[in-house]
Amino acid sequence: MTTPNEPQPKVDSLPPANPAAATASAAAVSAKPVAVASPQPTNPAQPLAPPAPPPPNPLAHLSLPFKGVDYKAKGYHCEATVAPDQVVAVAEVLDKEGLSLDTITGVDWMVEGQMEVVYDYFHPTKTLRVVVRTRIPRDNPEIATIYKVFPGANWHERETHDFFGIRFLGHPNLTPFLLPEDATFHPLRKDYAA
Amino acid sequence: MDDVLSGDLIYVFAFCLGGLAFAVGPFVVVHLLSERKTRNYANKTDQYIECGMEPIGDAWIRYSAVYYLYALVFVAFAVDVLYLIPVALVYNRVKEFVIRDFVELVLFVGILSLVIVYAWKKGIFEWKRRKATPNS
Amino acid sequence: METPESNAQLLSDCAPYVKFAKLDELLALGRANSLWPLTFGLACCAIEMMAAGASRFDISRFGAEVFRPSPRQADLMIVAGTVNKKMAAAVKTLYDQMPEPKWVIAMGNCAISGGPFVFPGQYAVVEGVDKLFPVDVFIPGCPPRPEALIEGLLKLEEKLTGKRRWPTVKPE
Amino acid sequence: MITKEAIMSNGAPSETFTLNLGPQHPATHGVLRVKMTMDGEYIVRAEPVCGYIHRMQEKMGENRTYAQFLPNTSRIDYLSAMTYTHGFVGAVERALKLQVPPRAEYIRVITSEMNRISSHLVWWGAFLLDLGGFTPLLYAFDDREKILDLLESITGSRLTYSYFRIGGVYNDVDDQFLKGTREFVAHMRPRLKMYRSLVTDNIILRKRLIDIGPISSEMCRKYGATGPVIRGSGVPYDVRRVEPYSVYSEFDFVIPTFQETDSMARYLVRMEEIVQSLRIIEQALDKLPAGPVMAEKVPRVLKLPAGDYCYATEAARGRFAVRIVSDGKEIPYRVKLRTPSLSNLSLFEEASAGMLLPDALALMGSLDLVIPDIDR
Repeated sequence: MTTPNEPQPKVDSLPPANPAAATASAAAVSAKPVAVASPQPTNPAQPLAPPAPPPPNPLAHLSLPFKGVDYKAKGYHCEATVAPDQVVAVAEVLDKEGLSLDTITGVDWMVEGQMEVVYDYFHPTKTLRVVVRTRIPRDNPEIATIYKVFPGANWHERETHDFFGIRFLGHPNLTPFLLPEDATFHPLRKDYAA
Repeated sequence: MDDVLSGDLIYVFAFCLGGLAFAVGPFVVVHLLSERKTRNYANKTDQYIECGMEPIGDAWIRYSAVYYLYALVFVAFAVDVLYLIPVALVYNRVKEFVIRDFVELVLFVGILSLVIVYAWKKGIFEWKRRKATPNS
Repeated sequence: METPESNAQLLSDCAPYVKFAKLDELLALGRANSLWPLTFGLACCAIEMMAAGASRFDISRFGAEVFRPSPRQADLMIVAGTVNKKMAAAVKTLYDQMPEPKWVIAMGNCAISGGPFVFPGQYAVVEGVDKLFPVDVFIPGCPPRPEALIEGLLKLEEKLTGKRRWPTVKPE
Repeated sequence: MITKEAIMSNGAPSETFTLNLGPQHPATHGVLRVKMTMDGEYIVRAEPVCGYIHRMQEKMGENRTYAQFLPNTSRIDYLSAMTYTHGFVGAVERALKLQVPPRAEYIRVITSEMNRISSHLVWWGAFLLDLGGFTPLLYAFDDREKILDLLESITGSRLTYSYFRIGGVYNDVDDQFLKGTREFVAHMRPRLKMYRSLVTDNIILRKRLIDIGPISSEMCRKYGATGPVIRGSGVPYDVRRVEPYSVYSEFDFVIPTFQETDSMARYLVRMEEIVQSLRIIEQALDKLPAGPVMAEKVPRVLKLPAGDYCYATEAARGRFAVRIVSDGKEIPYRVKLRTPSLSNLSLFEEASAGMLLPDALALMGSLDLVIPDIDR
């Protein structure tokens, strides 16, 4: 098994992966993380039309690595791929921006040996949908909790812990949320056998 | 003891027996007609009802006094009604005492309803709790 | 002393005026016409159970509209929805707490066999309530229509009294 | 806010006891368990415990093709099943860049709005049941049966319709449905006036709901609550208006918003939403275009291009969003269902601290919870 922080050969059909897991310098939020700006996933079905102008980035004024996304194609307005240790900082910035937490999604990329945690934010008054992604190694998935910034994340994190075994450090009560109290299995991991 | 008195006594005694029968009767009938044992699969038959869950902790704890005061108001009016029953039997039986009976009744109920006024002022109906130290 | 023949003679004389029945039958008739279900709605079937209790389908025509929240006062448990493994202990507790005589109606495919949530690798659903305790009437459907719930009640009454009060509708 | 210390410092300290407002309880409308630490009638801490109806919808999303997962979408929140199917189908169409014919879009709007009205009617009946009145439930279900007859005539089922298909709708609406819908709209408006005089103007209801369970817009934002909960706190957030999907941008309707932030405001938001839904249905019926109801070349085996796609719809309880992560195969790699009831309930612990028990149940009723929506 290759060591998790050494980037795997990327299968091109996978979404823009960001191997910044362990190597990202724990610089302040504003420093650019080592993010490989992967090309926009062109849709092979379409003829190679002239690349459309990059969609506007509504969060350009923030110092975070946000990229505008075509809402018609994806369903959200901008996304950012950050290192795991900056997730709380990004959450604080978005909280000051007035966004609200939509949900926290775990995705198990077993082929790459990584777990992806996707934070969805929406704005109660403006038309704005923001996605923040991060990748954590699969064998000891740990990430800081954003419960202090968004209390609503409490249940989302417990549920993601239920399904994937991702430990959220600093979470007040990481007991099983949907599974029985004494459950130790994580059903949505790809290597979960019944 | 002439026979009139004993006649009445028998009547009262029969009445009490009837009351007792009404009280004990259902237990006997249920015991005869109901099934002998209850099927149970987690032998929780005699566990207290708590929405299907195991009751947590004990209910014999120190409650706030508001419940007790609420019960007192009820008792006050239960006694009140108790006295009104015999009154209802003899109410305006004698023609010329009609007004007197009515005034007495209103007076009696009026004095007793002061309990409600007192309880209302004390804030029992709002379930307020007596704060020994004013809440910060 | 009366001879057996004169007894039979006596019975047949007043047969048209007096109905003789064993006490059990009388009790069964009373129980069948006043089944008190336990409010035990789990999922989608609960809405159809509420619709059956409401104005159009109205199970109060069969004496079953009194939904008792407490198991001590209910004699019929309508399991309307999916029972999953975290809920199984509570369901068994409720069944135990119900006084005898008690009956169970498994309403909907989830209560009969786990329904649409049975697939290899499923970890949360109890496949069928009869794994927990005996079930008297199964009502298939996802969710079954309120008429199906009423048919289930009539089937249970038939099981109690042996007679069916409503003519069975023959599928033509 | 009454904290534990405040209670304890009350001279003769009365102990608290733990009460299970458990899975089987008439006020939880499903199998939600709330572990309540009580001091007499006051709640010190109410901690909802969920998972008693967890049915692995997301696990099933990972071993079913896109078309096979459709029946699941209408069993997550069976009271507004149309909008949930609309969310999943919309995400697949967005990924495939599939063009849905306009007639199908209009039919989707009509059926979604009728489903919203039937969901609000069930909420209204059940909420009044919580507060002690049984009659409104009978009125509400009587009207709801009319909607179910209409939806059943075109979809075939009363509650869990899998009526929307990827690329359009299952079958066309006949004019018997259209005539019935117009009659229903005409019938429902005077009924709403009767509901208002029967219940909304009832002093007992007002006493039970006004100033009960205030939820500030800041708390809504912190917990991600949406739908009538956030609209009752003064924020006009409605996915139909903020992220217009389908053909909602072509109708003019008002997003009812109330500033009072209490249970009465959430009650009035839903009653006003029924009126707005009737307006939308009427406009959609007038502008219903002719044409096919199914996109032409929908591939038999759907293979979404790799990547993740989101689609959000406005369900009766709030913002429902689907995220499909696909790795190019015909079975999705991950299906995430963001359901409104989970976020709406997550603020219950903070909102109900220090309240009386009956008021906390009125607050829970005003959140309009469907428990399989929380547990999925």
